Amino acid sequence: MRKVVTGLLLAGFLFYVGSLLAGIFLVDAPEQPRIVGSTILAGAEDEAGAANTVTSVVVLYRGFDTLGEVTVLFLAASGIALLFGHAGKAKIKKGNAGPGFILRTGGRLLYPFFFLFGLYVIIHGHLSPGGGFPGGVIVATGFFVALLTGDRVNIPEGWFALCESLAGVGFIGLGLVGLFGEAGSFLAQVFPLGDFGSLVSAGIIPFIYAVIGVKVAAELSGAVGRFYTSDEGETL
Amino acid sequence: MMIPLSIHTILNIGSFGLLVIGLAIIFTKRNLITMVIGLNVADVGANILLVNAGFVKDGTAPIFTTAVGSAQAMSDPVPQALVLTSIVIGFGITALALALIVKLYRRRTTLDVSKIRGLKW
Amino acid sequence: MVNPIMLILIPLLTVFLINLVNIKWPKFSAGLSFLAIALTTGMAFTLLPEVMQAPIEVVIAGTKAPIGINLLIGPLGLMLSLIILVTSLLVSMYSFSYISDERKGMYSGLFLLLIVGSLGMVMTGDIFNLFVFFEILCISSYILVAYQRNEHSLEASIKYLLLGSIGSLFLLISIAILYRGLGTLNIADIAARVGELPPSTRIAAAAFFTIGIGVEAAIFPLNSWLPDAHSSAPSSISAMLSGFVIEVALVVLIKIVFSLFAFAALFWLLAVVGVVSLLIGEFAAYRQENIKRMLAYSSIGQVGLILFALSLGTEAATRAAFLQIINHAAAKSALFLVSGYMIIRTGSYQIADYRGIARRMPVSGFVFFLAVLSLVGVPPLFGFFSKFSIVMAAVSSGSTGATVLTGLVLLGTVVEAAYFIRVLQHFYQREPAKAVTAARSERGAGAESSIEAPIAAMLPVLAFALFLTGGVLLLGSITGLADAAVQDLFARLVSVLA
Amino acid sequence: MSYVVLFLMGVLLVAAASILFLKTPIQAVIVMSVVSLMASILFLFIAAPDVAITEAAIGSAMTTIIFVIAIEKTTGSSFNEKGEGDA
Repeated sequence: MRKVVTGLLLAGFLFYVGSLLAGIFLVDAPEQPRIVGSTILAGAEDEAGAANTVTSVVVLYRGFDTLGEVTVLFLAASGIALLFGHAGKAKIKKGNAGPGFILRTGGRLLYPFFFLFGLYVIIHGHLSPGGGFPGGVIVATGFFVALLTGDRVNIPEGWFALCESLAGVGFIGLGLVGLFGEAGSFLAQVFPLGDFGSLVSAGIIPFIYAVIGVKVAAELSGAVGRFYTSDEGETL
Repeated sequence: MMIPLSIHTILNIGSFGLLVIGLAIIFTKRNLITMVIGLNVADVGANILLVNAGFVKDGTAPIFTTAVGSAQAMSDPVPQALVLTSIVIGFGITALALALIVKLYRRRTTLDVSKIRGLKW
Repeated sequence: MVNPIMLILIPLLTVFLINLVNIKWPKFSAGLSFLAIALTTGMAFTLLPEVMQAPIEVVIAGTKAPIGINLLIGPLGLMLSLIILVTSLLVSMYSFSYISDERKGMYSGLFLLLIVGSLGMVMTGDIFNLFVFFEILCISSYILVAYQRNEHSLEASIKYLLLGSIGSLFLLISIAILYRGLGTLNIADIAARVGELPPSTRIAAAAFFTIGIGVEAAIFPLNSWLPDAHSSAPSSISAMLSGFVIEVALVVLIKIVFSLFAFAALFWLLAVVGVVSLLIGEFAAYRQENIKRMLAYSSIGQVGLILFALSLGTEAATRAAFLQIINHAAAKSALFLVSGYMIIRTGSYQIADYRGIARRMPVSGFVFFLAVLSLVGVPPLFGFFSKFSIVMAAVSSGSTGATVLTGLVLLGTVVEAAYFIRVLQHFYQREPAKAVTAARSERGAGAESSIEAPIAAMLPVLAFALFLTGGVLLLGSITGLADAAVQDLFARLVSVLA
Repeated sequence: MSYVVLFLMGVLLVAAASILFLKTPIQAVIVMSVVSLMASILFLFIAAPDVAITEAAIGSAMTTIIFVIAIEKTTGSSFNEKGEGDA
């Protein structure tokens, strides 16, 4: 009986929400981006200087959001650290043969390429899709592969913390260059723009994205590694 | 009423469907990990909705290349940047939730919400 | 001139530095975070004269408002920032001795991030930026609630996290709807053009937004996480969460409702919801045996009262609500901080185990007494002026509905007084409970000696108590700031829609 | 083009709905990663390659990794419920 009543109430609620939302969902898309989007697209070459406008939005126009976003990842990483304490060692469990030959060899072959590809994605963030976040994640995945195959058993927590902190300070520092420089606003585009569409261009954007990439890679590697290796609960 | 089935409409309705399914998973499943999965599914729905807010008819990716001139309309880059943020935040929440759940499992040895008194709601 | 963005950047920079310091010298992190908060508080005070003249707009990334992100610090934002900073300055002082385990380095960082999230929420002028800072605030509170890592705190944190994530999902949907309709994210810009939206879109956005922030603001059906979360967090964190976090979420909700979704029906709905939360919170608090749960339920009640006053939509009521926020921040923080050391000393959460504790913790007992009087609204104390002006404003607003709701508010106050008096009776009883006689301080003296909290923890508590008694003398300047904040809020209200 | 999106959206919805009927978390995680991957392809089709690559890296890869670790830690094994090991 309770289920039926709940179901009816839910159906009524959904119908109401649906009728409200129909006006939003059944409209067609515009031909051009709205005012904010168009302004950003129009100013891509002269203002931000990045061929990938999503990157210039992420790093420059909405860079403050990105600072917050990096902080959220930092929070998640420190939450895991707080809950699990220090990382243990990646060790092979009882009754398990450990990584097999194929995984081990394949992993050893692969993870340098993970790092390389991650770096590529980070560096080309202002030109092509990608950038600090996916690139950092790819690097972290490479680290995890190394951990899985048993090539790395220790998690260099001190180094990760160092990278995290320096990258965070670097991000804010690059922003402050704008604040105390001529532009007078946080995260302003202060460096020369360079050739539009070439690797060395877009002024401050590649630097910030590189810093983000380092930070994301360090945080995720640390967090996932710590999550994977914490063995406090084996004895329950 | 005939609904024009443009890409935009499909995505709007579909993303709302994903949201509803995600919330349904959260409210009907009793395993904590599955509930977090529901959160992720709903998150995907919200992200599609948000990307779709910047959808432009026949728009190309908002990246300037030498091949394509500026003749064709480009999609709005702002919602795409917002979605990047939201994906990362979603990951952060997921990671934290799983860490909490694993920690709780070590105390309670169960993941069933109905067996955990403090989690009844 | 200080750039207001430094208020956010200094704590954030300190978080990263603390992470660095933690590798080798974790014991310095608490001092570092205290210094950062003190510096930020000083900066916020220096901004005061300027903000009273005109709101400061901070442009980020050198792009004007609708394109990029901006911060907008008016009297409202600065008043809330000051509440946040002063409360957390005192609480961080208390934490020096209260948090003493090996993870205190991480505690300091998370504590600062909680402040960063709240400050960002009250200062930002961009709706997506609001979402990001909201997430920082939420996630740091999830972690801090689970700080003690026992079953209760983990369960409370998971529950809070699941509900809070659904809330932020709804917030995101609301942002998507607004962006789809208007193509902009700047709050002032949306407010100027929100009339272009069809009514159904506007209602949908308002509903999603209210539910989204409502989870964090603990308004009535969405507050089931609060008693668990606030009672299982460390007491210093409970003081922060109850003292300003819910209020910040509430004021941000009201600010957005004022500027974007000013429907008369929504105001009425919020007023009724506020009174319902008040009654439910106070009656539930009456039945609690656990002191922290009691305080947490009392917070639900107080937040309901503030929500009621804010959604009356008159200037007098709003000013009264701001005064009540200040009163609640000081009084509830003091209560939680005092109960923190009572719990440590007696090892119990049960009110019954505190019989006669005031004899062995005289200062704590007296501060508890003062804070309770101020929270209930007894004349010479600060709380009297705020509560009295809420009631006066509600009655003088003229409508029958508001008067009926005011009657219910008074009923809630009576219940509140009843359960607090019961607690005080326990405190001042002659026969001490077993837990009290067995209690020892760090110095380990005999059964008759004082088991008062260490002096570093008592100073901030005394500061709160001093404010509650002497705050009346400052009432002039506080009311001046609150008046400016009311003007700031009402300048956003273009017209109330029927 | 419209049909591709319709097809992908259909797959997404069916996959997501099937989670409601799956018994164990590990099955749900596999399906969730399918949902994520499909969403990533969908993003590619609606002119959002940046979102697509991020969703693939974070939503599909990293999230699945931590889910599998969490399930392994809560059941003792990632491949069956009784914890008999997966060697």
